[in-house]
This record gives sequence, C-alpha cells and structure tokens, in this order.
Amino acid sequence: MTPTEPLIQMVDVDKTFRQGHRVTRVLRGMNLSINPGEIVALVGESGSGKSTVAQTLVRLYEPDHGQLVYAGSDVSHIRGGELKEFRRHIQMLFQDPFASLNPTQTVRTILLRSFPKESKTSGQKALEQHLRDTLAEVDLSPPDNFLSKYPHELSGGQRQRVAFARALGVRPQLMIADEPVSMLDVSLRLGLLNLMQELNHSQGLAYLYITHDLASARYVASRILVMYAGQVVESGSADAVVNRPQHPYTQLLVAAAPDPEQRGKRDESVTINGEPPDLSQEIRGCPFQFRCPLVFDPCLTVNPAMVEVGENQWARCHLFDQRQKTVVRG
Amino acid sequence: MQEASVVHDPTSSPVKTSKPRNPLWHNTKALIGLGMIALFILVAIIGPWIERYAPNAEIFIPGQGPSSAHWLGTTALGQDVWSQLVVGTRVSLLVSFLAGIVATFIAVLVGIASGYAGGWIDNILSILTNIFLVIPSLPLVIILSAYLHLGNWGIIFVIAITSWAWGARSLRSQALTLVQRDYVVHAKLAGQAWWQVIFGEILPNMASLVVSGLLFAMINALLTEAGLDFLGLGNINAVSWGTMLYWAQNSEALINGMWWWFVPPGVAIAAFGAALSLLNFSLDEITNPRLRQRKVR
Amino acid sequence: MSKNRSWMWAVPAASALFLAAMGSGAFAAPVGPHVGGSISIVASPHGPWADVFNPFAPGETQDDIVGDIYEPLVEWNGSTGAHKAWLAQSWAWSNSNKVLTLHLRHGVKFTNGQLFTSADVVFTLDMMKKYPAIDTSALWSYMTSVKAEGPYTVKITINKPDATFLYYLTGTYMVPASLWKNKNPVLWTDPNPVGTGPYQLKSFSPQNIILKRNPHYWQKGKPYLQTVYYPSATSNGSVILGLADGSIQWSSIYSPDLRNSFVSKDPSTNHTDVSSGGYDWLYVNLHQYPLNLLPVRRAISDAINRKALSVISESGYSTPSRLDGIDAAQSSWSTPALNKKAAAVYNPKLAESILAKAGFKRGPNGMLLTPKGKPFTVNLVTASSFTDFVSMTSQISSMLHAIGINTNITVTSVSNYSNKMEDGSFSMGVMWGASGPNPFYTLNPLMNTEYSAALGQPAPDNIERYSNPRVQQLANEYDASTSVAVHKSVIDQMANIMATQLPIIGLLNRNSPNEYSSATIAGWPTASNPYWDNSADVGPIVVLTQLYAKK
Amino acid sequence: MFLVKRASFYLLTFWAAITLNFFLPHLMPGSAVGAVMARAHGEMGPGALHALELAFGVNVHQTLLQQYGIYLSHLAHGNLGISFTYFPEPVSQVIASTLPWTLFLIGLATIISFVVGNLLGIYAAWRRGRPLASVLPIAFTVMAAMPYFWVALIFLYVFGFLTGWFPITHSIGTEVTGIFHRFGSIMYHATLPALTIVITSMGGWMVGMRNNLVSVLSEDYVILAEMKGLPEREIVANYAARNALLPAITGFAMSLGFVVGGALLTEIVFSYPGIGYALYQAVTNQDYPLMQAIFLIIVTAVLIANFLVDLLYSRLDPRVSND
Repeated sequence: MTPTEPLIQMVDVDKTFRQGHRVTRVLRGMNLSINPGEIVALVGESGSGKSTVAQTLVRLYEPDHGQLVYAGSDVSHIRGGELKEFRRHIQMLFQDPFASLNPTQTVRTILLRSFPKESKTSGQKALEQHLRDTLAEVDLSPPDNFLSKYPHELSGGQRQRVAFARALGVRPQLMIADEPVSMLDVSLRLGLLNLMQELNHSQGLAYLYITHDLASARYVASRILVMYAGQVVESGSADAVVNRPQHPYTQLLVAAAPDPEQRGKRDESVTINGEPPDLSQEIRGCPFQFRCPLVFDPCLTVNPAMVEVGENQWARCHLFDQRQKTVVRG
Repeated sequence: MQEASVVHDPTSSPVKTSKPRNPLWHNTKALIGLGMIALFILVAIIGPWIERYAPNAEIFIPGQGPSSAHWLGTTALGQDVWSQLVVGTRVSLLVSFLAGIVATFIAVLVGIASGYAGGWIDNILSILTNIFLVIPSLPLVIILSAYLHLGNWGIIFVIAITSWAWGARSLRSQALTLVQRDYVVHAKLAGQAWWQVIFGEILPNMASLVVSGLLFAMINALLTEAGLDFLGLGNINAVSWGTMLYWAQNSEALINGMWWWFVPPGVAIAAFGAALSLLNFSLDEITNPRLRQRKVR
Repeated sequence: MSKNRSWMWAVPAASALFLAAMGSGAFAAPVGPHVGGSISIVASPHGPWADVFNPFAPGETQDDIVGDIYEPLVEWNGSTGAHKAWLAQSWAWSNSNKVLTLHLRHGVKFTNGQLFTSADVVFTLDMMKKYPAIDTSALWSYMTSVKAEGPYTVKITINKPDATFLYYLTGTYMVPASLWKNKNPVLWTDPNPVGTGPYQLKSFSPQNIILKRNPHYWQKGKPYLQTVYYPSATSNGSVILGLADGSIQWSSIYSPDLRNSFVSKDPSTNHTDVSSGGYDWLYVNLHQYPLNLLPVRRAISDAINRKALSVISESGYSTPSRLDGIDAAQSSWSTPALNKKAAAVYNPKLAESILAKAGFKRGPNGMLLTPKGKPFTVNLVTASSFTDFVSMTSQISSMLHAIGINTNITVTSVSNYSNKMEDGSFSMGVMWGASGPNPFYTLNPLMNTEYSAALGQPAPDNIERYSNPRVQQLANEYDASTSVAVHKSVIDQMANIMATQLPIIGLLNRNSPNEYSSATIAGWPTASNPYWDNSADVGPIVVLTQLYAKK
Repeated sequence: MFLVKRASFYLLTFWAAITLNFFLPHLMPGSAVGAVMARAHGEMGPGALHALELAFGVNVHQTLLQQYGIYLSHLAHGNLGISFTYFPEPVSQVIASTLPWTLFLIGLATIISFVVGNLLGIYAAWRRGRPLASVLPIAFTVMAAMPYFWVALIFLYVFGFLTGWFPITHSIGTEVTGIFHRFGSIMYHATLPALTIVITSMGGWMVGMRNNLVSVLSEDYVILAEMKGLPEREIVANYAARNALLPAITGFAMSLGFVVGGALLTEIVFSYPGIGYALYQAVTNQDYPLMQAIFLIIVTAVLIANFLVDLLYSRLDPRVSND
C-alpha cells in the first residue's frame, strides 16, 4: 500500500432492496474514498442512505453494482476467510449504546470476545494487561472498576466507551462511527468526540464519522461529504463545506444548524421544507428538485454531475454546470 | 441540536458493586413454585428410601383404607398406594423433565436456526413449525402411541416431537430481533464463527423465553403422559401417577369408595403442574415489568 | 337414589310406575307372568351403537341385541353345555354319522309374516359357502351339501364324521331367504332386521336401541316384557352407576367389588351370580428350551399360587382350575380316578426340588441356571387392555422369581399380543382357550395338531404347538361316535394326557359375573332354579323370554 | 396475496397430514383381525381367523406406493372405507353420527371459555392490584395445570353419582320428543362435560388477555386518552381491549386443535358419543380406517378454522396483508 493510495473506496456503488414488489434504490452511484489516518464525515438526513453506506463498507451488504476497493483490491464479493480477514481491519461504533452491548456479558467478557485469536495465546498475564490497556485507551479508569460490570450498571457514555474499546481490541485501521454520540447526554458528547481524535492522532486510526449534525462533523473531520437520496451532493474540506457551502442543500443544512458562535441560537427563518424523496419511486432529474428553493428547468430532467466548485470542493448541481469543470469522483 | 433522543441513564453512578439482584428470590409465587418443585424432585430422588413396600407387589389385603401400616391404604390389587405414589413421582417427573427438555431443545434449535439463517432455511423450518402447530397434538400422540406401543422413552420422544412448535415459533421471532441487535452485528464483524455468535450472543439473551418455554413443555408433557396412561396407552406396567389413575379407574375405585387410591395421584399431578405454572406465571411478571407494576392511578 | 337424575332413565321408569298405578292398588299382590313392562340391558360397554343388525357381522358390538331378533336352530347353555331345541325341533345322524337330518319347528314366522321353512336354512348355509367371510365356524370345511326335503326337513352331508359339527352348525342365526337373496352378507348392514326372534327393532339411535315385543312369536304368550332398552355404555364404571341407581336391570360386566358397588345398594333386589365357561391358561412355547422339558413345566405349575391369582386379579370370580382342563361346571365328564392327578397344588419347595433334580442349579446371583449353564430367563407377554392378565402376569412373574426363574414382562397392544401368541413367537403368556358344551371342545383344540400351525403361522388354538398322535386318534374316536360313553372315555383319556404332560398349564376357570335386579322384574334363574345361564351376553333369549314385570 | 400464501400452506399441511395418516398404520405391529379375535376371548368359531381376514380385506399384496395411490384416490372420492369396529358400517356414517355432538359440545365449551376467560382477563388487567384481580389469574392458571380427565371424573362422581344432579352418560335422553324437550335434554346432558372443559381451559385465555391488555394499557395512545380525561371504562373497552383481542383470536384458532384433542378424554369420561370417543375406540380396536378418517377430520376442521381466522384477521388488521 503506497501512502497515496486510499484505504478504502466505494466506486459507483448501487444498492437496491427488494421487499415483495417494492424496490428501493438506497444507493445510486455512491462514491467515497478514505485515506489512511483520515477522518471523513458523512452528513445527511435520516433516510439518505448513510447507514447503508456504513453497512456496505463492512460488507454486511454486497454492492449490486460498482466496487468496494480495500487497499487496492476489490472486496465487493469476497466471502468466507477472506471476508473475515477484511473485516478485521474495519470496525463499527454503533449509535445506541444500550443495544450495542450484550446485556448478559460483563465488560471483561465483551472485550475478551472481541480480541483476535492470537492475542489469547500470549498468556493470562499479557491478556489481563491488554484488557487494562484497552480500557485505559478509552479513558475508563481505573479498569478494575469496570471489568466485572454488566452493561446495565454503566452510564450511556461509559457504555459507548466500552463499545469503543471493544472495536479497538481488533486493532482496526478504519472505524466506522455511525452517529456514535447522538444518543448520549450533551455533556458527554464532546468527550467521546475528543477521544476519537486522540486515537486518530496517537494510532493513525481512520474514521468515517456518520452524522446528521454538521457542527460535530466540522469539529472532528478534516473532510465532509454531504449525502442526499443515495448519492454525495457536495464534498470538500470541512471548513470549505461549512463556511462556503455551494449546493443548495448544504446551504440549507448550514443555515439550519445552530451557530457555534452564538450557542443555542439558530436562524429560525431557515427551515428545510418537505421530505426526502421516496426512493422506491423512479426519480427523473435532480433528486433535490422537490425541495430546492433555486429549482429551474434542467433540474426536472437531468440528474446533475459532480463538478468542482472551489478548491478541493465539489458539488452536484446544475447551477454550476455551465462552468463545465472536470467531473470528478467525490 | 434538533433531536431529543437523549437517554436518561438511571444508573449513572458507576460504582455499584453487587450483581443485579435476582428477582426470582423476591417473588412469593416463584418461591412457592420452586419450593414445591424442589420437594417433588427430592421425593423422586430419595423415593427408594421413603417408599415403604415394593410398589407393584400385590401382597396386601386389597382395598384397605389409610392406616398406620398403609398410609394411603391399598389398591384393589393389594398394592401399597403410598409406595406407588412415591415411586410414581420418579417416572412422572422424568417424563415431564425429559420430554420438556427435548421439546425445548428442538424448539431452540429450530427457532434459532430459522431466525439466524433466514432465507430458504427459515422458509422450510417455518413451514415445518406451522404444520406441527396446526396438527392437533393430543390425537396425534394418542394415535402414535397406539400404533407404536411405546415404553417410557418412546413416550418422551413422541410427546417432545409433537409439542416443540409453540416454543420454536416464539423463539424464532425473538431470534429475528436479536440477530439485528448491534452487538450481534459486531460479533459477526469481529469475525466470530456462527456458533460463537449463537451460543455467546443470541442464546443467553433468550434465556427467559427458553425457560418459560421449558416450563410450558413440562406441564404439557406431564398432562399428556397422565392422559395417555389413563387411556391405557402408556406403559401400564410402570408405576407412574398416570398409570395409578388408570388402574384405579379400571377397578372403579371411586364407585367403590376407594378415594385413597384415586385422589392422591391426581392431587400429585395437579400440585406439580401448579408448581410449574406458578413459576412460569412469576417468570412472566419478572421479565415483563409492566405486569409487575401496579396501576398508576 | 334420586328420582330425577336423568330424563333418559326417568321416562321408562315413570311410565312403568304410571301403568302400575293404573292397573292395581298400592298393595297389590305380586302378579304372575303377563305382557307388559320393560327392561334396560347393558351386556357390556361397547360405546355408541352402530346401525348394524347383520347377524354375521364380525366383532361383538351388537351380538347381544342381534340374538333377540334372529334365532339359531339350537340354544346352547354356555355354562353347562346343556341345550334346548329351538328353530330345529329334533335331529338325527345317519350314514355312519355323515348325514344330519334336521326337523324344523312348524309354524314359526318371521316378523314380516313369512313362514320360516327349510328353504331359509338351506339359503343361510349356502350363503356361507358363497361368502366364506361369514363362515366363522368353518362349517364348509366339513359340509359337502345341504338340501331341503320338504318344507320342514333339511339334510346336511359332511365329509367325515365329526361330533362337534352339530354344535357349531346349530349356533348359526337363520335369516329369511326372501330378504337376503340379493344381499352381500359381508357388507350388508341390515338396518331393518327381520328375524323369528321374540323381539323386533322399534327404534335405533347410537345411544339407545329399543326393541319391542314380537306379538306373533312362536312361543305362545311370550315374551312378556313389552319393551327392551339397550342403552349404549362406554365404560364399566357407567354401567355400575346405572345398576346401582336402578336404571339398568341386567348386565354382565366385570367389576371388582360388586357387593359393595351394587348389591349393598339394595340387597333384597340386587343380585349377582356367575357364568362359567372358558379358562385362563398359562401357555408355554413347547419349541423353546427349557420350557419343552416336562419337569420345568411341572415346577412352574407348582410354583403358582392360583388362589392368589383368583383373589387379586379376578376378585375371586374366576376360581383355581385343575390341570386336566375340566371345569367345575362340567365335572360330570370327569372320573374320580383323575382327581388326584389333576389337582393343582401350590408348593414352591416342591417346584425347587423338581428343578434341582432336573439339573437346574442356582447361579452366583441366586437365580437358576439351566443344565446347559445358561441363565434361566423367561419372557412373559400380555396385552395392556386386559388388565386382569396384566395383573396375573405380574404375579406369576414374582412367583417364578421366588423359585429362581428370571422373568421379563412385555406389555403390548391387544392385537400384537394376540398375533405373537398365535404365531408362536412367545415364551409364556396367559391367554384364554376354547370351550364348548363339554370338555372335548376345550381339550381337543388345545392339543390336537389339526389346530396348530408352523411357527410363524397363526395357529387357531394349539398355540403352544403340542404334538401327540394319540390325541389325533382319540379325536377320531370321538367324532366317529355319538355315544356318550365313548365321548366320556375319550375326554377322560385326553384329560389324562393334559394332566400328566402339561402341554399348557391351567390357571383359572374363567367365571364372569352377571348383575340383575329383581326390583321390577321377575323370572330370573336362581340358585334353586338355575334353569339357564344368566349371562346378558350374546342373545340371552332363553332367559329374556321368561322375564316379566312384577306389577 | 396473503390469503393465497396461507391457503397454499394449509394445502401443504393437509397433504402432510394425509401422508402421515397413511403411513402410520404400516408402522404398527399386530392387525385388526387379531384385535377382534382377542376381544372375543375364544368365543369365536374355529374359522373366525380366516373369515375375518377375508371380511376386512387384510393380507392384500400391493406395494406401499400402490396402496398410497389407492388411498388418495379413495379419499378424493370421499370413500373413507369401512370401520372394523362397527363392521360393515361405513366410516363416513360413524363420523356423521359422532361429529355433530363433538362440534356442539366443544363449540359451546370453547366459546364460553373464550368469552368468560377474556372478560375475566380484562377485569384482571383493569383492576390489577385488587385482591380478586390478582388471585383469579393464579387460580385459573393452576386449574389449567390439572389433569382434566381427573377433574371430569370427580365432577361425574360428585355431581352425577352422589348428588344425582346431572346425567352420567349420553348426550340426550331416551325417547325425548318435541323440540324444546330435546333441546333441554341436550343442554342438560352437556352441562357437566362442558363445565369441565371450560374451567380447565379458561386460565389460558384469561392470563393471555390480562398480559396483552396490561401492555396495551401502557401504550402512548392509551395514556393520551387517559390524559384527555376519557372515562376509564371507555378506554378499556374502546381502545385497549380491542387491540388486545387480536392475539386472542389467533390463539382461538390455534386452540381448536387442542380442544378437539382434549375433548377426547372428557368424552370418554362422560360417555359422550362424540368423535373423541370414537377415536379412542378406533385406537383400542386397531380400526385403522376409522382412526385415519377421524384424524383427517380433526386436521381438516382445524385447518378450516385457522383459514377462517386468517380471513377475519386480514380484515381486522390491515398490516398482515402486506406481510
């Protein structure tokens, strides 16, 4: 793996779910790439397909079309031992700290079960040390206080840290954090986000941070992808996307988010009207046309392509089409 | 932030030490049920020491009422009722426990396989489960035992094979929801083998449903065996509560006023069944907290 | 008991009371036989009735009722073997006992008004030839022809002399040729039976069959009772309850303690007696070592306490039997010389010494080893629904255990047990044996190879597979003669073989209790006037035609 | 779509039952002839064995597959064969005379048990915390764990024999005429058997309804209704009970099989001339044609009942049809 090569890439991935006669196209030409040690945020409303992206990245789903490339090799359709080996490098941090830990197991058991086999051969003492180190890494100390606890004896934040530790136990290269703080008390959120960054610095752990909250995305991520209706509609550096949003959807998201400078206050005049489109219906033209305040004729017929709209910033909107910039992949 | 899905943690203090208190010990019904079951098990185990005579020996004056020599009198065949009751405990409990365990085992196997594997395995197992649910079990058991003329083991097998479907159905639906739990997803991601996922992550979380299913299956087995024995389709040479009733009925014990022969085995079955259902009842309350709490207003 | 406990029983009872009140004062003296009144009979519980009155239908479901409607040529007393001429008035053998001439009763009419004649007898017998499925007595294995000679005479030819033929032939029910001509008697349900009997069908329901008096019955003035109810019953228990409260007047069910459950309810009117007939034998497979050794069978016989079997398994109704197969009720056929030989003794010490003498030794576990050094273990087979056999088998098992013989008991279904016994795939088992008007009907089938079969093939009677040419010779002697003296001598010699060779081991003389109430009905056979067997089973018309209402 | 799926499932189940039904007798040692011979205790003539084999048509030499084919084609023509017990009465006639009694008795008992059990369940949930509401479910759960044939026998003895209040056998009196008398007699005879079934099967309904209702009562929309100040009685009747009834209806269909089977023992104890008793007789007499037909009838009845409930269910709850 050369330093410039992305850690993982999704190339034109389609994913469709069938339920009886209903066919739902959740992902349509999804592109994404994460470099080693990079923190990428994926922002979108619920129903935009961001969780499907997460689950496809760990190959809980197989892409219908397109490729999933890990370290230069196509892992879209691998199985068995290969899949197992691939999954060791990618771990997930779940949204609900109550559902993500097995209520019948102690913290010790939970962690032990997540450690790879080879770590168990290194002797009892080393294993104990490993357990403690892992807990220390997620700032749960003293570790002895926690090892014999059951999940229901822990607070939400503690639980999420245990889940974090469990994921770290495998020594992954990429952590997919699917709304890891949304169910935590506000006071605990910052702590967890800081922990994520710490581990990024200390271990070079890459993240895909999935959230609906632009502010926290900007806080942790270096790059932000904005998702709408199964595709990326804008991407760029965190500062660029938040400070100079180009796509009308991103602009609305930014306007609706609370201003970090004036805590708690937000511009009440800006709301995103309407709902995301029904993905089980065929969509002609731009999927955002139904809610876009700037909608014009081409939006109704053609789905726009991704165009460069600034330095390292791309958007998928007909407003920028005239400039005919190079089409690039997000 | 716009979402209010903040969870208020009831146990925010991280320094609680003891394991969760076991609610079974704080439920009177459960205690009574457990106590009775323990008593029956004790009788089944120490039976040979407290039976007073050989249970099948037709050696006493027939049809005597209770006395100090025969605590529960003698049968019309000259057997000691008390000894039969004590020895019968063993057979009845054995059939109840084993048939219940085998039925529950099949239910767990089918339910989890169905819920975990999904796809065509689930389809086939679900159809099988539904067929066994719909085909009435008592007539089937009666016909099977009439055709096959079984001993105790056969009866255990037949009862189990006709009574697993209810359990399998509820375990399957629980397995379906458990399979989607994040910790199960994580276990798969962490590279655990299917059996590790099933036995380590899924099964422990179904424990209360499995136990409740087991209790149900045991009650069912107890009553089915008694019914079969009563019809003379069981192993009538073995001494069990059911065969005692069969012989009593055969000798018109009630009409001849020999209540001491007819009443005790029925009471024993009813008491053991009641103990099992009390335990099940309280288990329901413990695992479904809504049933426990008193009305708010 | 309470008067209004059941509408079902209340209706006939109330109407009887009403009639009585109309006819006589409250203190009227008992009246003699007269037409009127009714009786409820449950011979034994068969479950709900089927609308089947075909007298040739297999099984026993409606036997007791069919016998009131259809009649045989001769009525045989099941207990004593005595007989009464019935539709046949007399008969005679000729042509060295190969031709039987039957003289029929004159003036007998079917209930449709047609006269009963020789044509009906010939038709009925010919039908059995055409449909072997209804020839349950295998008559046509003897018969070569049946011919009418005039309206009241029938000539039957058989292929070789057979003294038992008359018994099997004359038990056959006679049906009217005119109505059965185009019927398949195997599959015909005969829902509207027409016979010559004292009663005819009044109404059918699965829960109650009601018969009414045949006013043109050939026994003038009989029967007396106007109506006969046959309520269906599903268990002995419900019959006892009915007997105890007076809603059933006559029954022949087995119940362990009738004195307590029935007689004690009203000792002045509730009575029981027993019908004898049949035996419970302990069959041993003579093809199996060491059961084929006479001393072994002798020891087994001596080890069995028949008194205990009688009291515990049969509530004392059935009584200990002798070893020669002669029932107490038929004791006139036995000779005093045999009495000592044939007496069964209970002497386990003797049994042990017999076995020791025969080379059986106790093994290390205290149980016997055969002279060949193998453990002596016997399998006993029995049927789960025959609870008395199950109980007897378990007692025998412990009695044999006491003299050192190991036993295993197999309890199986009736049919499987019956098949195992008939096919000879058993070691030992308690079962009934054949019976008839005299001991020959018992002894001959049990020991004659004619009634045996190869192992694996069903044998009708000689299931222990005893083989002795002498028995065959004696049987031929018996069949060739009609002399009672010859018959007695044959029976004596056969009984002698039985008692000394023990091909099977006699356990009990099978007696079955009958229950009847004299509260409203008179005319019953009593100890002082035992005019007939008092069983309600299988066509009880000899007694039924004597019964009459008390008021 | 939902109903087509269910219907094809029922057909599959029916086929499975038929096939099971066909193969079972072939597993059994012994034959019907043996059973009839044995029951006659040697009172049959020397030719009986052979004659019975002829009459019953046993010992036919056909392959199993041929026999299966013949069996299916007979079934298709509604030919259930001839009963060995009641020979030569056709099996269809035995069923015709027993089935109505069972349908009546079981129908009556099941409906009473369902209605009373559910009402008591509603009461127990509505008034939970009160002594009676806490004791009732326990009492009836314990009742359900009792051997009901034993309860039936004790009822028979006490209320039939000792006190003489109720008849001890049969489903109708002798020579009862007139529609009112007949009806009265039938109800009178059904009282004890029905009562036995009701008191031993009511507990299940009661506890099920109580548990469902308690759950429903804590749902948001019920709490909302409470906050709106609707009277409690109305909330229980209109909101909660209605929703809690749905699972009870499924249970009702599922229980039919159990009740038909359970009635077997009750019918035997009360000498009630229903199909359960006929099955018992068929079993003890090794009467395969009758046994097969009864099992088939029971299965068919249960399948039809389930299908009807599916129909009803798809009306009551629109969600299931999209399933």
